Amino acid sequence: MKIQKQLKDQIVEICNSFNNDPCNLINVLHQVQGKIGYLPVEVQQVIAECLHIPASKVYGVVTFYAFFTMTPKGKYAVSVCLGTACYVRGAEKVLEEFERQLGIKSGETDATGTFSLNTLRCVGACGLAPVAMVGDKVYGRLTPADVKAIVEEYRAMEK
Amino acid sequence: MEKIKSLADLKKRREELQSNMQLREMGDNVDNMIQVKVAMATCGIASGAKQVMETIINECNTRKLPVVVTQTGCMGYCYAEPTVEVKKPGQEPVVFGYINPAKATELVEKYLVGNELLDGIIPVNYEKIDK
Amino acid sequence: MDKIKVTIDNRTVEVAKGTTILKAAQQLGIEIPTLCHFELEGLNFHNRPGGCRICVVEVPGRRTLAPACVTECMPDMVVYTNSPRVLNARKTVLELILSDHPADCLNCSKCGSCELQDLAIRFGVRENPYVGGNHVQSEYKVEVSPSIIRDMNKCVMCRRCEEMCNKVQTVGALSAIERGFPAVVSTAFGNTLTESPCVFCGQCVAVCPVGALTEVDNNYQVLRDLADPNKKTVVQVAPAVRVALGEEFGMKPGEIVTGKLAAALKAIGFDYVFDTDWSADLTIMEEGTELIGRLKKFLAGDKDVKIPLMTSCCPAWVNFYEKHFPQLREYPSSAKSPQQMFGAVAKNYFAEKINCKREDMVCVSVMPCLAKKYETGREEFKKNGNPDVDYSISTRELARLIKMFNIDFNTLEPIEFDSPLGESTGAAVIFGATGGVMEAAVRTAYEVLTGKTLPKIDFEELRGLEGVREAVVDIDGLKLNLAVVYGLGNARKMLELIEKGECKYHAIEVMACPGGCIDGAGQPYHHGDSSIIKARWEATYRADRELPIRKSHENPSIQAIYKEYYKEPCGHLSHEQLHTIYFDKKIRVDEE
Amino acid sequence: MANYKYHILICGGTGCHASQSAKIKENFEQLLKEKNLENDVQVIATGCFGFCEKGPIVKMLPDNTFYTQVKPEDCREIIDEHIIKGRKVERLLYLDPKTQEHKSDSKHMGFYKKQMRIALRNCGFINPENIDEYIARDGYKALASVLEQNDPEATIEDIKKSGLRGRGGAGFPTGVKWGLCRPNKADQKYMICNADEGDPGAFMDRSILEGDPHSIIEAMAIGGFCIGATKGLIYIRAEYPLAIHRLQVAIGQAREYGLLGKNIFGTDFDFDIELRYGAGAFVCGEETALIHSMEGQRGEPTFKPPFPAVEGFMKKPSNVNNVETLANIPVIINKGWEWFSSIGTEKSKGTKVFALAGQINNVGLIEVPMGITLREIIYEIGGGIKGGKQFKAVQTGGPSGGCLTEKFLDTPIDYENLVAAGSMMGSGGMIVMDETSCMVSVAKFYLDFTVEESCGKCSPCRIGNKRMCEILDKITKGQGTMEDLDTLRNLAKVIKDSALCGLGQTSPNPVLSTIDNFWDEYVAHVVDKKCPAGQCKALKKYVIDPDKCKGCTACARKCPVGAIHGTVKNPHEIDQAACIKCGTCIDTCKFNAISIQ
Repeated sequence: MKIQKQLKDQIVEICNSFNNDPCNLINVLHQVQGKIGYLPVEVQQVIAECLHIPASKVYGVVTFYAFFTMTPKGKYAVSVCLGTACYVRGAEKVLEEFERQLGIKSGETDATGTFSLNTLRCVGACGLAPVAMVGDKVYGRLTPADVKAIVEEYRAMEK
Repeated sequence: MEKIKSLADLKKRREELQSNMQLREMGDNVDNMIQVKVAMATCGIASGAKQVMETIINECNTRKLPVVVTQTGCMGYCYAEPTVEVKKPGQEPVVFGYINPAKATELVEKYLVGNELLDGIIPVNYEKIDK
Repeated sequence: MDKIKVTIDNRTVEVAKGTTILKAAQQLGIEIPTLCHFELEGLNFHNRPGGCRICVVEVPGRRTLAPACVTECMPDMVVYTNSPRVLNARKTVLELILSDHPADCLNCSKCGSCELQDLAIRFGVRENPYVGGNHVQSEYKVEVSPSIIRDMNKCVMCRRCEEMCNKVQTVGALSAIERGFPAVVSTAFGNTLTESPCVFCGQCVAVCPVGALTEVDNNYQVLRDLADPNKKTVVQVAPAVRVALGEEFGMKPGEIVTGKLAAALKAIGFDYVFDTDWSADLTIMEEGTELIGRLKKFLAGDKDVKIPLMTSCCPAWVNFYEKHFPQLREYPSSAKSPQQMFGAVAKNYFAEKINCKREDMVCVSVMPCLAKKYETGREEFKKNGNPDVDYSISTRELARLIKMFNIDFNTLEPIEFDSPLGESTGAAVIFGATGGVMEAAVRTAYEVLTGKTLPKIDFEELRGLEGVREAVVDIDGLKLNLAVVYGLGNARKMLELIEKGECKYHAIEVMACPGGCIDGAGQPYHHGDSSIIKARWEATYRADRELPIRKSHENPSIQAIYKEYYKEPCGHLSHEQLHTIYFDKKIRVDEE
Repeated sequence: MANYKYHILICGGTGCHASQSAKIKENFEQLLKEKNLENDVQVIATGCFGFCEKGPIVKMLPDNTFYTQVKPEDCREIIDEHIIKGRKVERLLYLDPKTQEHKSDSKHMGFYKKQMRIALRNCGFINPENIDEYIARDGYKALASVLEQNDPEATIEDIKKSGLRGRGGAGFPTGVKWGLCRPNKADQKYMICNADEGDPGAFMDRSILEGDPHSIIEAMAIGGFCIGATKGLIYIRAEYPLAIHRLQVAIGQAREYGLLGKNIFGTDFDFDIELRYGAGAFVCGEETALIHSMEGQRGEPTFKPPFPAVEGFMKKPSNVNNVETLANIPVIINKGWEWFSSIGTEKSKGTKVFALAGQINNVGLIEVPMGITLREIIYEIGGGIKGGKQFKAVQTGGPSGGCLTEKFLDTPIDYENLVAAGSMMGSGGMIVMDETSCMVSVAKFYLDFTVEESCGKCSPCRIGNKRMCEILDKITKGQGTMEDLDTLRNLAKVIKDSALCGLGQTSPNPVLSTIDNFWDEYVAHVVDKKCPAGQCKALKKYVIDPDKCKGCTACARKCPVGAIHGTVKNPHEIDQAACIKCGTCIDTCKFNAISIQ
């Protein structure tokens, strides 16, 4: 297993800021993922070493929580809310349309790393249901017909 | 900021802070409060409506009166500016003309507190203040 | 202690406060079925996740059923263990567990000793509404490591292995991963056990209720070589095997079956049936000499000498310090384990003696251990790719081999091991129990150091079943601080003391498994019955008492081989053949 | 200090934030500056007003004018008309759907009329990032008086007498919980706030944290004092960045004022608060799982006892309360337990916040007194069913709750009644469904959620819920049998009876309640192979009526899978094997020629 020194130093620094206390594993994982976008194997191994816990435990925690991911997200992370309010207002169809427009299934990232698609449970904008997010931007009161335009908006930015 | 060290400290601090919040607290209960509207169109401002409004707000604050003071556009009584409309809960609104800061204080003292009418009432058919 | 009354299935019993419903029921002879629950009393292993829900019972007044294994009795509690509500829930839960478990009992290596199978038999699950159709089963890759097979498709998430690996052994190779239906116990990142911090102690296998964790079966390789007329087959049997094998043939735990064991191996067709006890005596000579050497330097004020000396017989323990504390790997003795000493002697000295080419000799060991399988494959124990020990089979595998050969073990006439590598002493037998290696070493060291005969041969102070024991042994005025630990968690504590420079001991014996090799991962499954381990332990010391020679250095065949071949313990040739070096195998991330 | 004549309150809750409320605030500020009014008018971002359906909300004070669905470009008109000319901007006022009248005062709106805001008292009223505004609203007075009284047992007694029960789900009496923790001796105890709102459709905790973070800090300090804890921990969803930010600001301010830290109010009581982040696991709402998660472990529940009050965070006595529960504490102390216990029903006191969503006109966050009926909530507050459709069911309690029908509409809402009806209070999600909702699919939706969120520790939940979900899937595909329904019912009962934690034990509720209340719908799927609501894809067929089809080809061009064939001006046909039942054609057809069978 190999890791770039600079990255390792960053992780070590984050762990240090939490006193290398294993109790803070989840807070550490949040910060590290916030910094590099995902939690690859070697990163988890370094965290395990810093916090003096087995790597299996780190892996067990990373795979337990939906928030943590071991694969990098796309440049534009599309999240479709599947909370109940959105569900009863047709979020599933919106999700299907995103899948069709992006050519990937929920949980996947496209080959170029441009888009990734995910579902989430309630962003709390139930008044706007159904809701999807691209990065931090919220799109509300969506119908499947709106999806294409949203995707095109980002595709255009890429060109 | 200095630390708050006791209940008395907190109370003192609260009182200092409350005046600003009072404006919002009133909004919660607008129907049961005296509503004062100061006409603040160009003609009103030119004849000192701004000072009138300040005075009313200050007077009400010092007396801790439950009064909502807002501004409004031209009421059409340009000849009598500054004009002030007062509506007490359950009563028809009354419009007073030729109000200056001194008269404003009097208005608060006499009409708002004491329900005693002042000179300068403009007789009109009033619509509801909050239609 | 406070006593409380509980009524279970209309019968009342008085139990101590804090007793679980499960234990209280046991006092009444009511056997509530369990699956995840596992305890080794006195060995400090408790697994009570309350996860499988097989043991649920009805407590009137409670909204839901209560898991008997974790619910403590309350004063005047009323419990029903067999009400219709309970039986329906239990059967349904069992059906659910079975619905996510392959129905391949016939070719599962756990067949016959599987706790889930026992439950299925007990509840007579014939039709399962949750199998077939669109009902899916978990799918995981099967891993075959040098010692252990992990088939997580069979995992029932009892978490015993995880608890053992983390809490008892502090190895940390295993953890539950994922959540919900895909949740399973795994290594970090799904790596192989070899790539993980696993030390192959196999205690996960020892506690697994089903066939998710089993040993690699080497029986068919042994059979192939037995059938090859060009091969000379040599077998060695570890000390702990003889006090446990009988269990596989219906004997009560603690039966000593040494003679029958030798006879069975002969009947199977091994050309030479030898005894690892012999090489255990050899180990004492080597390791004891090394200890004396280090002690002398230490007492002379040598600051560089590594004290304490730690034993190195246990291959899981060797893996442990190589993978977890490589920086301290100079503390353990450089002496090979008895299995590997035997292999080295067999393939060098003995092969030469019987005029057999190394390649034509097949050396098989019967071990209570799964780490021994890994040990046989170590590169440093091979010559031109040919290993000193070809295969290591477990006590369980041997039992299967015996059955396969239609041997009625119970009526076998006992015989002696073959000579010359079959003679041994009581000091070697006790290698099988925690504290045994230390006691054997002290017996020899005392007499070698002082030149006097031991006044009392039994060192009771080194015996016991507590995980950490310490004793001061007076060797004619020289007070030796000794420690005996089992369980790698306890070993870790010792290593941490050494690391901090706070270790006061001169020598430490370490065994990875609870109670030593008698509870090794290759032994017959005890299914949580710690009285079995106790019985094996007692038998070990009984076997010692019953032997005419009880000190390794008095073993005539050992004396002979030094005279004839090795010349002296820790001499040049023994360093070449009987000692080894350790490696840094820590799993770490390197900087690019 | 400026003597403001007007306050403009702008909702800064997540929902309104998502529709550009920050930009609105910015515009107001800039316009006021332009017009030299910045000393007359104060612009404040507040927490959630609750009426998310009509967001972004802007409220003008002192005259209490409530503007809805405000866009950034509306700001100029509001300033020009409302502030300067004193005229209300009619088009932005709330339009009563029944009377078609504009309502300017929120109190007169159906949505607010029946509400009673205790937990949400400051949401939409104060600037959550300004401790002074909280103090001006009696903030920290409760803490001060509790500390002055210096009799934690008496305070616990008051909370007990108030009848406050846990708002996170099960409704355990809060005072009793504190009382159980207090006597346990330890060198360290913890007061924990559960802010890991996981119910997919409930956001009251987030709104309170965003709108009134100090109330939680104050309540935690009070709780800490009562149970003997000097450390407070807030376990908050990482998906709530705004709430996290507001909490951090509030904690910083409280420390600055000496309301957190050492010797609070000059007494020897020390208390401070740290944040711990959740990471997307519904089960972490269960207190033992939450504690394990805070310890850096997998969030798996453990058997109780030991209860957290005895062995909690780091094995120390701990007390876990939910956000909404805590928000009630300062008010109870300030106004007295008698006042609080006068609200609500016999066993359920005070108010409850619900996140009202689904096929209803007024989606939003509401706070109502216990004992109110579902009918009042749905028809008066919620403004009835969207699009004039027929009410079918209301789901309460999230994935742990059940679907209630028409016959429960007049049942007074409290903990016991909801459980008796086969649902539960839960954290307060309330999803209204109309005739187009298929109840089998709804049950499956919740089961999908539970399957995804099950921790996997106990077999009934790990395997049982998966099996239930598979059976439901079969039924929605028209492959179910009547035996499947029996199996489903038995399985649901066993899981309820034997799962390890509250999540598992309540996970079958959506299935049980729909089987009980919508048995016919299940039978229709199984026997008739029909989905009465027309939701189940596998059971519906799109067909083109050849008489109505004009052959315009619009549908064929829009069909994403090319399943529609035909020539121009001739009736088209749908290839059923290729059709993915997306419904695009039906939306496209201008001639109503396509229908679902």
